[in-house]
Amino acid sequence: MMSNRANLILYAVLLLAGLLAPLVVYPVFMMKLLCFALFACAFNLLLGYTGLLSFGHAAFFGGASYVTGYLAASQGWGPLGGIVAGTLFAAALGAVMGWIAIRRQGIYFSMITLALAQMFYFLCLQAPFTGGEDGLQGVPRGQLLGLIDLSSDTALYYLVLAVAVAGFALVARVVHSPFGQVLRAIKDNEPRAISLGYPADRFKLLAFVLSAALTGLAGSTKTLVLGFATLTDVYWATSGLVILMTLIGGMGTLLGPVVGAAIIVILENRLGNVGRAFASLTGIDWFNGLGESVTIVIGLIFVLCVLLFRRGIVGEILHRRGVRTG
Amino acid sequence: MSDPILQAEHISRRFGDFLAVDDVSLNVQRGHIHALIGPNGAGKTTCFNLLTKFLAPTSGRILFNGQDITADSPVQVARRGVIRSFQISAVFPGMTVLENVRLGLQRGLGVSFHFWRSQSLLSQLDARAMELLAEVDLQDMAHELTANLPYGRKRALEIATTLGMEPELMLLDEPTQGMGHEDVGRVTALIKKVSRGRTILMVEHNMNVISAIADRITVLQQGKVLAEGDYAAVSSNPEVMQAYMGSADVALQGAHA
Amino acid sequence: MSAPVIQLDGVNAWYGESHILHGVSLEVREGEVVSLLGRNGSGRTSTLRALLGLTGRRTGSVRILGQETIDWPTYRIARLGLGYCPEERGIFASLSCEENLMLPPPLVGTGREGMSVDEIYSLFPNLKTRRSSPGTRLSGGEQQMLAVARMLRTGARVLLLDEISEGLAPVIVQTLARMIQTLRGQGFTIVMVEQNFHFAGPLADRFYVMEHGRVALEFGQSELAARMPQLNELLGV
Amino acid sequence: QTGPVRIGFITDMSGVYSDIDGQAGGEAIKMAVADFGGNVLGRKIEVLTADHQNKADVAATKAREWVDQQGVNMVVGGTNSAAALATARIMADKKVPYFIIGAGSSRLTNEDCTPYNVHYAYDTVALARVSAKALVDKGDKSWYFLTADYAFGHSLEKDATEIVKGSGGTVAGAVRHPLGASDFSSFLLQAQASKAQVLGLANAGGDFINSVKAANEFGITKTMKLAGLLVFINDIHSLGLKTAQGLLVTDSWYWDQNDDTRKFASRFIEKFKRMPSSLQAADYSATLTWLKAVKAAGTTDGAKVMEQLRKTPINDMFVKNGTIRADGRMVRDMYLLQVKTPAESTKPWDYYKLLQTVPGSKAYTTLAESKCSLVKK
Amino acid sequence: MELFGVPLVALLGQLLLGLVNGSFYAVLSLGLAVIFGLLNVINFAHGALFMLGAMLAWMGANYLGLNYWVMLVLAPLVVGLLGIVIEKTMLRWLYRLDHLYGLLLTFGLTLLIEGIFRSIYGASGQSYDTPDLLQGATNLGFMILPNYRAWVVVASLAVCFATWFVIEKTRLGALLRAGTENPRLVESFGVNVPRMITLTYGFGVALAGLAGVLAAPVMQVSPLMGSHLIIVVFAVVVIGGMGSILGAIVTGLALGVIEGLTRVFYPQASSTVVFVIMVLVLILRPAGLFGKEK
Ligand SMILES: Nc1ncnc2c1ncn2[C@@H]1O[C@H](COP(=O)(O)OP(=O)(O)OP(=O)(O)O)[C@@H](O)[C@H]1O
Ligand SMILES: Nc1ncnc2c1ncn2[C@@H]1O[C@H](COP(=O)(O)OP(=O)(O)OP(=O)(O)O)[C@@H](O)[C@H]1O
Ligand SMILES: [Mg+2]
Ligand SMILES: [Mg+2]
Repeated sequence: MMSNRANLILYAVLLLAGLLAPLVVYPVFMMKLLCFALFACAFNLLLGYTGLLSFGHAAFFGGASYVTGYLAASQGWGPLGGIVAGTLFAAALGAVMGWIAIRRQGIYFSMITLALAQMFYFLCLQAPFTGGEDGLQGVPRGQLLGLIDLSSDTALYYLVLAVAVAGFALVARVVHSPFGQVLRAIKDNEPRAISLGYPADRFKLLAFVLSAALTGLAGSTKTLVLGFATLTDVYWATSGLVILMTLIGGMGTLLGPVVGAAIIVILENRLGNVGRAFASLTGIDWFNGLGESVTIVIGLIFVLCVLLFRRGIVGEILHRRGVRTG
Repeated sequence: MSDPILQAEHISRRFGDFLAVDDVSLNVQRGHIHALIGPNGAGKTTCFNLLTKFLAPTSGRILFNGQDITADSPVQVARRGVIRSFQISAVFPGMTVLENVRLGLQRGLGVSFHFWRSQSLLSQLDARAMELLAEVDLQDMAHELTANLPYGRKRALEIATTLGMEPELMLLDEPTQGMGHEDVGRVTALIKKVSRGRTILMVEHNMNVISAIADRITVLQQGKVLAEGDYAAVSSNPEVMQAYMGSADVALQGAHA
Repeated sequence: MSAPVIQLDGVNAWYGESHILHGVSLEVREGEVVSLLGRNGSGRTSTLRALLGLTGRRTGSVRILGQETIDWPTYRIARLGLGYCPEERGIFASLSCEENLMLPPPLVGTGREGMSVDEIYSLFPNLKTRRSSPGTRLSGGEQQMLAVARMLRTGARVLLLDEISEGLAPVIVQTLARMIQTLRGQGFTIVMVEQNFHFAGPLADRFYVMEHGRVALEFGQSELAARMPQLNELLGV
Repeated sequence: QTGPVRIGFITDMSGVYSDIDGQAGGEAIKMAVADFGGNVLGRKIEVLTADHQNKADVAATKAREWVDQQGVNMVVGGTNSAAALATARIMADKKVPYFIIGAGSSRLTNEDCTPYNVHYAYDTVALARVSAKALVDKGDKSWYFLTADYAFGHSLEKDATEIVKGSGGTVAGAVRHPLGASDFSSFLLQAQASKAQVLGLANAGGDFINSVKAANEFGITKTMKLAGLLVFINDIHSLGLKTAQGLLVTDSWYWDQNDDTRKFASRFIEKFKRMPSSLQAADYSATLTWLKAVKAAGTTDGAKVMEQLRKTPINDMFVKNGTIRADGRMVRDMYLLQVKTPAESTKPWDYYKLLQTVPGSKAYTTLAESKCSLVKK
Repeated sequence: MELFGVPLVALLGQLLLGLVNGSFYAVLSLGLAVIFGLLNVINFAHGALFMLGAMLAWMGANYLGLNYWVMLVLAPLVVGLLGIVIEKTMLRWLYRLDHLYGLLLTFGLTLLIEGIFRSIYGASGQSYDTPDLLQGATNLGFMILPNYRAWVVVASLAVCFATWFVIEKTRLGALLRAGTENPRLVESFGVNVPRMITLTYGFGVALAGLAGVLAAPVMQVSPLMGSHLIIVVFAVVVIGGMGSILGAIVTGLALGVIEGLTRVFYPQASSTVVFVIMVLVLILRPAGLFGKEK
């Protein structure tokens, strides 16, 4: 394991960077990034540490953002209330989906989560309050505890940062908890774990619910930041995206998902510029079109990651340092 | 005076048209090392699976300490203190040897669902874990990754883990299978040692092991109980020799001298 | 002196990163029964697997019937007439006992006929009674028998048997011993990995004792008595 | 101040709407800039484009960033109403004119109207009303709807139904199909059973196309008139005349109306090997209109330019005497078109014949009806 | 005569239509099952390759003037070949790893393939005409059934049965099933397993390609036509349980019919009904209707 001091220093540096970021980076963008980072971490808790590949996390992300959005926009709830409610909703949804999906293992689990999420997508599509393809618009940021006005980007930024850090800390703790140990054991050899008296399914379910809840937290926060919730959040492509984030960053590593999220979000927003840059560098005109072929690029990265770069960036670094990843 | 810890009453298990275990009644005395022997396919492993509820008996009932556990789930059975090992080794390859044993002990703390606590509170178990490892001579491999152990050592680790559960009743399915000879000796001694204050039900093909430590032996054949008694009685039983040991000359030598 | 069927020369083998065999050299001649002895983890199974190219990576020279096979794919090596009976038995769950038995395609051009199904069933009556039940529903021992029987059908002339006496009831072990005698009589070449020295001892013409992925000792049946002390200290028999 | 004047264009360039607007829309804007001379108020004109991949969050963050960091002076919003609605709020905050082309949601000029919205090309209400009105007037009184089962489909159906009933027609019923249904035959059989004269297709894109195909296959086109409530020429193109013939559609622009339109079309087609959709034409026109206003107002200041825009009628190849209302609606004539038979079609992309021109006043929600807070009543 | 206010004859018609969709589900889930069997890969790209099949049919007609019947043979071959390339160059390297990687890779491929076609042919897609031979419709009395749809049902059933027979009833099939469990061992019997795997994947995706061609005249040929379908097919596979070939086929057809009926009685639910059934099955019989308990 990496020495704890090294760890602490690293995290301290990162935290500092987070605190200073708005000075250099565009705050709204930064907030969005944080939300997705949290999303990815929550997802990784399941994939990286429990070995369950969920293809339906969009349901929790989007579900929570709709709930928060609805309560804040039409029911006049405050930001905190909204976020809490959204998170709880996601947890509940997670409990139900998990309860059903955990009946099957491995790839089946993935397919089931995918199918359930798709079902949820259709429900959202048809439900009146989501506004269908118009999305749920005009979610007010409101006042934090009636004191701090969140309409200021900076104020909101630090709230989001706090939320993200808290979420990240929780994931880190879960991984290194007695519970985490049992998860590892189950991932390794389920029948043995059972014969030692551990009800594997209940452990998986709890892990699933935790992951769902944190995902919800991310979703709710995002809605607050951007002021709306749309169908994209519940669409299966979003589930795919978060998988990619975790993959690029390195599954089963704590920081991997954060890095992955950063890369993907930047890519989504900047691909055009990247392409133009390439074009001017290489003089190959095709790159100019890059901005218009995000799916291709994402797909390509996906394939490359799976084939050549399975440890992901952070995983690779740790590996180079001869460190065993989770 | 008889004090049965585990009673199986007329349990049967059929697979499709095939009766793997056919109306077996078993009476395991507290404190005994009770061996279950029989030709391949006699139904030994299946019996284990029934007694630990990894399989549901088609008929019959099972009593543990007088309580009916026929309806329990494997986890419940385990929690009552009936711990089994498997015919094929069962360890957590991705964890270190120490972690393997510790995981067995961890349940005792009752914190396994505490995802908000630090795992450092498990280190209180390390001492006990090392003891257990010492018992099977794994102490100096404590921090190895289990995957890198040869087969025999994995079996030993499995037993150590099982012991950690402080089981009232241990079921060992061919604990010495695939072990080097010095391992066999060591494990036999180990079983004898841990049998104090415990009851052990084991499947074993190695006659030396059985003759050395078994207090009572039940011979299964084609799912039925063929004979029961102590080693002398059983090994001199002509039916048993016929069915199991083939001919007298190997009776005492067995498969694994 | 008959021609060598298998010649390993300085064979190294790896599983992933871990280096398992360190320059194993051995030779098996036509019609011989050779036994690999050694403690757990000494590399006997790996030797057989390396022979068939089933280990991760392998280097050195593996000549079978005079052909260098070091960079051949497994299936080509097997087609030279090898029959492998793995340690973990390798019975297929999705196939019935009989389908398992019939699975391996007969090896052509090995110059010998495989055993007929009837012969096999008479050798292992259990298999006959359980013929139609799924492979892995067989008991540990039944699976072992099936694994051996399966090889005898294909007409392989070189048998690689890994711990076939493992987990078998004495009566069956005796049957197997007799079977191996017969097979030797029929001119099979047999390499057997054995934990159970008392099984292998009387059967083998020559012995290789392995330790830490190397051949530590080689001797013939005749020297057996003389070698006992050395064996005791190598194997702790 | 100096420095270039910047126009931002954000739309779906990789997703389902990329044909009807997409990259080509961006090019149309650049054409407009070129035609205008490349600079205004002595400042160079720059065009920024971005693909929002139908993700409102990407659209919103991008637009916000453009204004904050690149000082973009006007944004043309492409397809996807979620993206448009999200962006509209930001534009309003930043006081930057926002020309909405691709998005059809009438919320943009009602509940969600802002002083900086210009809903330039069309909206779902207009489309529904024009088809309904024109057809009922022509005597096709009994209707049945095939409706995409979500907000968008529902509102199309609702708007059309009101008009049908309002002008003395009847609605026999409606069947709702899920978005992206693979097979429409079962829904269509139900429609056929209704024996209505017109089948109103309250869906769009792939759903619309697949419904029409199935309708042909099951011979429904023989017994009912099909009226597409949201159809673009690209849809007709990919359906092919053989399948699409006789279909009734409403649009705000068609390339083969007069010399101006044909001129624009010919320039466009040599760039993209396909005819411009009404949206791409609108992109061009919107840019021109804004630039003219800037020139007239002598400033790029949002408020002032909006003022200028509201008081000058718009005239170019895209629109005749268009006016921008307080609620942001650009009011212009709409056209009821019928798809030609393969025989009638004489040249490539010769798809429509004009059945009727409906004046804007009849097509769009009137200010009286408008739910927009900016409209003084 | 009526049932819940729906004329019985209309109902018959709807049943038939359901069967048409059912055949697509059947062929697709069959392909998935075959591939999963030997490769332990859930081929997410199945939808994309289905689309590719349809696209090829269209391209064949537009660029090479090849008619439907030629493409009905050619397109699956091409798709199959592509599959072989994919297996040899990519999937091959993942077998030793967790099966999830296979899913992830094919997911990536899906995005890639769809993205490419979208950037070339746009999103709204092309339309493909029904072959002249199958033009028109037959009046069955209770409904007008387009001849082409009848053909779809017949063709898919034939393909499904043939596949089932080979895998369950022949020795080749036995080898496939054995390879499914322990390819290395089967290889040690002298069987050229790598080739067997490659061909199986090729065959599985060829089935998807075939379904694509069959679908071309019925659905709009567009880059996204597959991705909508595939998730439903996944649900179908879960319901049937990947264990059995026959299961895949039967469930596919059955769900097609059920979906068809929901369209009549409760259209709102027709998009979710399959998923609802999946949930019920999972609760009552987790291994799936035809799945073997593990
Ligand atoms: N799940 C099952 N389905 C069908 N038959 C089974 C199943 N499990 C075991 N059997 C059959 O039941 C009989 C007893 O099996 P079991 O594994 O208990 O034998 P065993 O006594 O453990 O033999 P061994 O000493 O070889 O392990 C065997 O004939 C086996 O084929
Ligand atoms: N698949 C594998 N991956 C990594 N290491 C392995 C693998 N299989 C065996 N080993 C290691 O290789 C060494 C030799 O194993 P091998 O199975 O050849 O020993 P053996 O002589 O057959 O002993 P036994 O079969 O009795 O365990 C052991 O240390 C074992 O841990
Ligand atoms: Mg057994
Ligand atoms: Mg071995």
